[in-house]
Amino acid sequence: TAAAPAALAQANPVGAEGGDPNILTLPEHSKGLGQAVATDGYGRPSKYEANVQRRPSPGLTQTSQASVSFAPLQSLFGIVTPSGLHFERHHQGWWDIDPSKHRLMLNGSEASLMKRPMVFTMDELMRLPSVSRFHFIECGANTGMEWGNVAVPTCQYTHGMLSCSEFTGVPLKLLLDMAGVDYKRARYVLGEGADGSSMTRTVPMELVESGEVIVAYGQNGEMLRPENGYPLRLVVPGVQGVSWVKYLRRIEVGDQPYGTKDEAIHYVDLMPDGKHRQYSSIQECKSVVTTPSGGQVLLDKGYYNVSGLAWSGRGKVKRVDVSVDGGRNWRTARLEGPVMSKCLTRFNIDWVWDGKPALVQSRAMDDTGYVQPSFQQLRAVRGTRSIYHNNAIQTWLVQESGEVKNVQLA
Amino acid sequence: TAAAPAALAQANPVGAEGGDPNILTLPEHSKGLGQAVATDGYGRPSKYEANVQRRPSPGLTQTSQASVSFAPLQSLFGIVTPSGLHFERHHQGWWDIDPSKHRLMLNGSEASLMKRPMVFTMDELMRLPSVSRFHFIECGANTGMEWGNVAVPTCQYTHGMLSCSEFTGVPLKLLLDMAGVDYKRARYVLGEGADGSSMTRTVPMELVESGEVIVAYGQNGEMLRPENGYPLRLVVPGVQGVSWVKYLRRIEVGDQPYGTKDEAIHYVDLMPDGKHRQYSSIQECKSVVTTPSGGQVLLDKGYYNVSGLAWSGRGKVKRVDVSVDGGRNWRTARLEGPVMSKCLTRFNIDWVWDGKPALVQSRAMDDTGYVQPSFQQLRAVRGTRSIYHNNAIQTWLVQESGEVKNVQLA
Amino acid sequence: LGTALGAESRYPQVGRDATPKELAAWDIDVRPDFKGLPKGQGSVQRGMDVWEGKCASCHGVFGESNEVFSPLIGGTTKNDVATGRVARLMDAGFPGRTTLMKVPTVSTLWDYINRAMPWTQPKSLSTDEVYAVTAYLLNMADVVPADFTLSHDNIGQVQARMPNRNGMSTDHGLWPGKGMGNGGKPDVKARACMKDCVPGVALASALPDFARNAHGNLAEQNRSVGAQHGADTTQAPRT
Amino acid sequence: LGTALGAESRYPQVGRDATPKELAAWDIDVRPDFKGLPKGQGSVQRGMDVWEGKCASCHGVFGESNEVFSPLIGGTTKNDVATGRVARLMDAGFPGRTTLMKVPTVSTLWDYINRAMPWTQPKSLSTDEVYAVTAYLLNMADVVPADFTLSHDNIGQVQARMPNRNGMSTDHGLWPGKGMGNGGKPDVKARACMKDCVPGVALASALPDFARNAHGNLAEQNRSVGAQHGADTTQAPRT
Ligand code: HEC
Ligand code: HEC
Ligand SMILES: [Ca+2]
Ligand SMILES: [Ca+2]
Ligand SMILES: [Ca+2]
Ligand SMILES: [Ca+2]
Ligand SMILES: [Ca+2]
Ligand SMILES: [Ca+2]
Ligand SMILES: [Co+2]
Ligand SMILES: [Co+2]
Repeated sequence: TAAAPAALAQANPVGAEGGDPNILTLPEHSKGLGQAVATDGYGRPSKYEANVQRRPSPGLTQTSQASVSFAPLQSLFGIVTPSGLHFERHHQGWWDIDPSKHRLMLNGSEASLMKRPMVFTMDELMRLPSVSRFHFIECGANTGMEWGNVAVPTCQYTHGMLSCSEFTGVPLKLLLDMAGVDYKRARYVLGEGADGSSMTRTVPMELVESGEVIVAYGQNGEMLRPENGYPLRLVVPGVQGVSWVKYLRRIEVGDQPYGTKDEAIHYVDLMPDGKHRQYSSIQECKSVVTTPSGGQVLLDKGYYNVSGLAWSGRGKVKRVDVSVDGGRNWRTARLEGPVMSKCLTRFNIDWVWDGKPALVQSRAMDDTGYVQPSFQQLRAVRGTRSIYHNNAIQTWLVQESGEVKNVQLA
Repeated sequence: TAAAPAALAQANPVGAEGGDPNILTLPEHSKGLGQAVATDGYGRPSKYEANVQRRPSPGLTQTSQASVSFAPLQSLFGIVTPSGLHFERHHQGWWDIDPSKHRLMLNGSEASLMKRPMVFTMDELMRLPSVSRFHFIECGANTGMEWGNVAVPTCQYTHGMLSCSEFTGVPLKLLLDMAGVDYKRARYVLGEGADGSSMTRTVPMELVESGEVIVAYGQNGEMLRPENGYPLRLVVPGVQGVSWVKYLRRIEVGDQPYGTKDEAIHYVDLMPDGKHRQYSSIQECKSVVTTPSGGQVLLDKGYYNVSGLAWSGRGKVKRVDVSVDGGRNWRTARLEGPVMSKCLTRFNIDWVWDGKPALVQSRAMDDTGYVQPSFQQLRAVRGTRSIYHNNAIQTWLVQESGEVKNVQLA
Repeated sequence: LGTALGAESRYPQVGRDATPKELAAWDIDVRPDFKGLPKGQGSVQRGMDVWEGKCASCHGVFGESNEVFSPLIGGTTKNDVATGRVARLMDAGFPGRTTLMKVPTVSTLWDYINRAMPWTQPKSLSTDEVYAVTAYLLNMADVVPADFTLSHDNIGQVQARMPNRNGMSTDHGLWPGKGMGNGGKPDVKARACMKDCVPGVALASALPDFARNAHGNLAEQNRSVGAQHGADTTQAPRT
Repeated sequence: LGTALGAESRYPQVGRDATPKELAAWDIDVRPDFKGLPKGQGSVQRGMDVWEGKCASCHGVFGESNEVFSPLIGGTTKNDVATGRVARLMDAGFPGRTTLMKVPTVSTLWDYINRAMPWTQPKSLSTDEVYAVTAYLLNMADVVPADFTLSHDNIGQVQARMPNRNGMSTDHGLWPGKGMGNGGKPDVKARACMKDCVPGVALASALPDFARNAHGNLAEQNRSVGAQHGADTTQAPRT
């Protein structure tokens, strides 16, 4: 399915005839009649974009239904992730569920915590007040392979468990209000999926009360994709992806956290003292340069727009600095608007490459004042066995040959 | 390709067994193993979404390569239009152009207006500083069938030549700076496409100087779709779609407007005095309720979230008011953020339907203070033959049967 | 983006000069003042051959066809040629508008035929063929006589006979620049009344029931779940 | 969204009460305090049958397999059962971590097996089978003896023997609520130095050249145009 490797010569030659043949000889499309409207009632990317795919990382998991595919960050623009390229993380495979048969149930861990346990159809949920908001989703294990040392070649594999969409749905708070929740005692919320794993995760009531947690059916203008939880998923802004329960079938409120498989066996972060941090949920401020990045080749000296993504699970990105000398000196990048809370922010900065080796890094800061740490700073506190929540500064080595390599600095 | 008509009963019955069989009998997907990651390296919507398609309007054009397909606004959420559903307008068909052979040329209508006519490859354009911005694009002829009277049944056909994306590319100003333009004399910019029609349109230098006009390659995170101008199109925020030249091959600067076919024969607005307005470009402030909307059926009384889209080619949407009694009384809707300049804004407002006939309208206001007019107000100035720039308030009649009809008021 | 360096030197190694041959290949636009018009000529007679060989199949022998597109010719009079205003545009009852009724500038015809016609083989005409077939169209519209030869020399005089040459206005608020128009002032002014804004409400126009299925079954044009579903327009309206 | 009306009455005709039968069908979660745990029991012996019939093919006869997933059993000691801390987690050199090394709460095992296992037929086990197979797993990990029968009555005592029951901490800043954690205070603190921030720079780790094609040809994982292209990793690095 992938296109043939591209010719590497990046050039703009005049040609022997006194001009580029691509200009002097008019192309077929300038001299003919093209295709009709609605050739595709639902369109696809150009055939020349076949290289832009989400991909699993070879050998990362033993099965393909409890696995991951990574978004091709190196080829994306702006902040919206095309839904067809959204990263995937399934625990028991994905399904295409008939939405007319899907139900959402609300209940309390005991009767006194919710006056009125309820059942909703999709039709009913879609009648309720909706909000539409842009948020990133990042797997807690994103960049998890790189805790100890460099493991994978491109930013697709280092950072590609990251995507960003406009989500539409009903604030969970509104549903809980309808059901009459005892907010004094019910401080924990359980989301449960309808797939085989019936994924469960505990979410703090504080986040729900903030209005940020959404019971979402819309993603980037259309319904959620099946791989992302069609027809209903929980959106928990700022929190690792595993909490964004897909195929959402049930919400329970309770007075204690639930210690689910993915809060007691996985998504627990092993610290140097041998203890695991449990219920570590927030994705802290992080960034990565996506162009140039690992596995790419600069074919010429000269001007390059260095571009990348920054985000924070605690709020808005406030500033991004970029270094091309391995962190010795930094310049502040331009942020593309809108800068939104718990959302990707695209940054850009000028760079003229002189052909010598360069070490490209980005460092993000959020509006709480938190600064993205280096690997050293992160490891000094958390060691190298955590798997989750690796938000260290990424380094790309641009070699004299132009080839860009994933490296870590001493 | 379309799914069978949906069963009309919107209901949430308990069932004879003391529960909904969709709950009591666990579905297959709760009891089995689903599909693998990267089953699709580039995913598609659910099979249950097959009804959500862009569509031509029967009988509107005589050929399908000089035609239109309309975005299904009635089924969209938020503000981002999925690229596969983006409306299409072609004059000589669409093409999937090899980007490695595509070139952009800059020149002056005379040598003195540009110091250095230039040629760029796509590789080169993508090295330059880029910006990413959300903007709507609306065809100047959107709602054009409705100038005289109601003509089409749904908001897909009344308002569906409207889409909104995050565009990424190089500000045209930056390219013109590189080429050394004489901004004193060169006050007009011609964009030219590479397709058969080699579409040309005149853009004012003021808009280019504002930095808003973009030579774009990115749309919603990926490359433009072939139907939308892959690999390069001009983005002219606030201006009718025909100026957003697709398959962009050339930019010329000049000291006079160009009087192109689509500025002298089409996209000219016939006024009551028999004169045509030429170079009418701005899309004025407008809005439409998309849910509920024409061709839909409300199956129950009770609560509904009335939702729709508002936009202005002059800046930001400031307020949207909604009436359910044909414009007698209005309430101000909630605007979903971010509210961006020359971008769609989603609005929502509560409504409890009592089962009686209702006339649903929305009225947008932009930050220049301009208020979207009624049909009467618009026709009083422009008559009914303009075709273009119909931004009148849309009325949907909710009948007692629940069926929603496109109507115009006296 | 905000440095003080000249733009030419700020982006080294990106882009190159266009060559004269390249400019000649792509800079084909022709403006209303005829800047860009290549030298050449073509008679009405030759234009008829071009037309009948390459155009008439779509546009009709007299440019009257609306099979693949709206008619090119029709609706203009000798008097329009004299006044430069197409009278029928002032008659709201006149159905349809042909190309010649609208187009104010002959350059537009020349440029568009040169770049885009014949529809399935754009840019296949020679310069002289474009002159000729333009002449033929203008002859069908009574703008030039049957023995006329259109050329770069006389096209300015032909412009002075275009039926709708005085039919355009830029006196409006929809041009987002200073060079033309009224500077952006809207022509239609509404105000945002909130309470008791209109005395009564009556329908002026509604989609007739017989047309409810004319755009296909709307049940199939809405998703299968949602606050509302699509109406089954293969059936009579619910009552 | 901001009216004073009670939420229950603000959205008429939307949603309905869940029935007791419906709640019973879906409310299956079991919490660390065993809220939600249905009554029942299962012996290690019976658990062995369930395991060998329905689990061992994937997880291995002793829960040691890493063919379809990482091992469930291994790495825990009798001493861990006594202390509630898995000693090997303190040894950075110990490879891998089994399920039993990590899981602090027996409810988690019960709940997860009940909702999700066997992987291809989740929710097919009876309540007693879940008790039994959980007992069998715990026996393999030396948490319960071979003649043990796990039940709702004694599961609390089993919890007091979980090898890693004291191995968890919520003393961190990553819980976005007040009930647990340190209230959101970050553990890692960096500052945004701008000039001469580090004395020298040296590589600590880089992808070895032999692994450059391990993720496939990167030329095929970048688009064919762009500021940079993908490296052809089927070839040796350019020099
Ligand atoms: C295969 C069909 C076909 C042929 C052959 C063809 N045309 Fe066209 N022509 C069209 C269509 C379709 C359009 C409308 C294109 C659009 O919507 O942009 C058009 C548009 C035009 C217009 C612009 C009319 C307007 O109002 O926009 C002119 C002028 C024209 N053609 C002249 C010619 C001439 C001269 C030739 C022959 C040299 C020719 N055509 C051959 C199909 C054809
Ligand atoms: C067809 C293969 C298969 C069978 C049969 C199977 N499992 Fe599993 N099991 C898996 C996979 C794969 C996972 C990991 C799922 C994930 O990633 O979420 C898993 C996970 C588990 C876990 C959680 C381990 C962890 O560390 O997260 C337990 C406990 C478990 N299985 C027990 C059982 C029991 C008990 C049975 C039989 C009743 C069983 N399994 C049958 C494949 C299987
Ligand atoms: Ca429960
Ligand atoms: Ca995850
Ligand atoms: Ca020119
Ligand atoms: Ca258009
Ligand atoms: Ca170069
Ligand atoms: Ca109801
Ligand atoms: Co329904
Ligand atoms: Co290239």
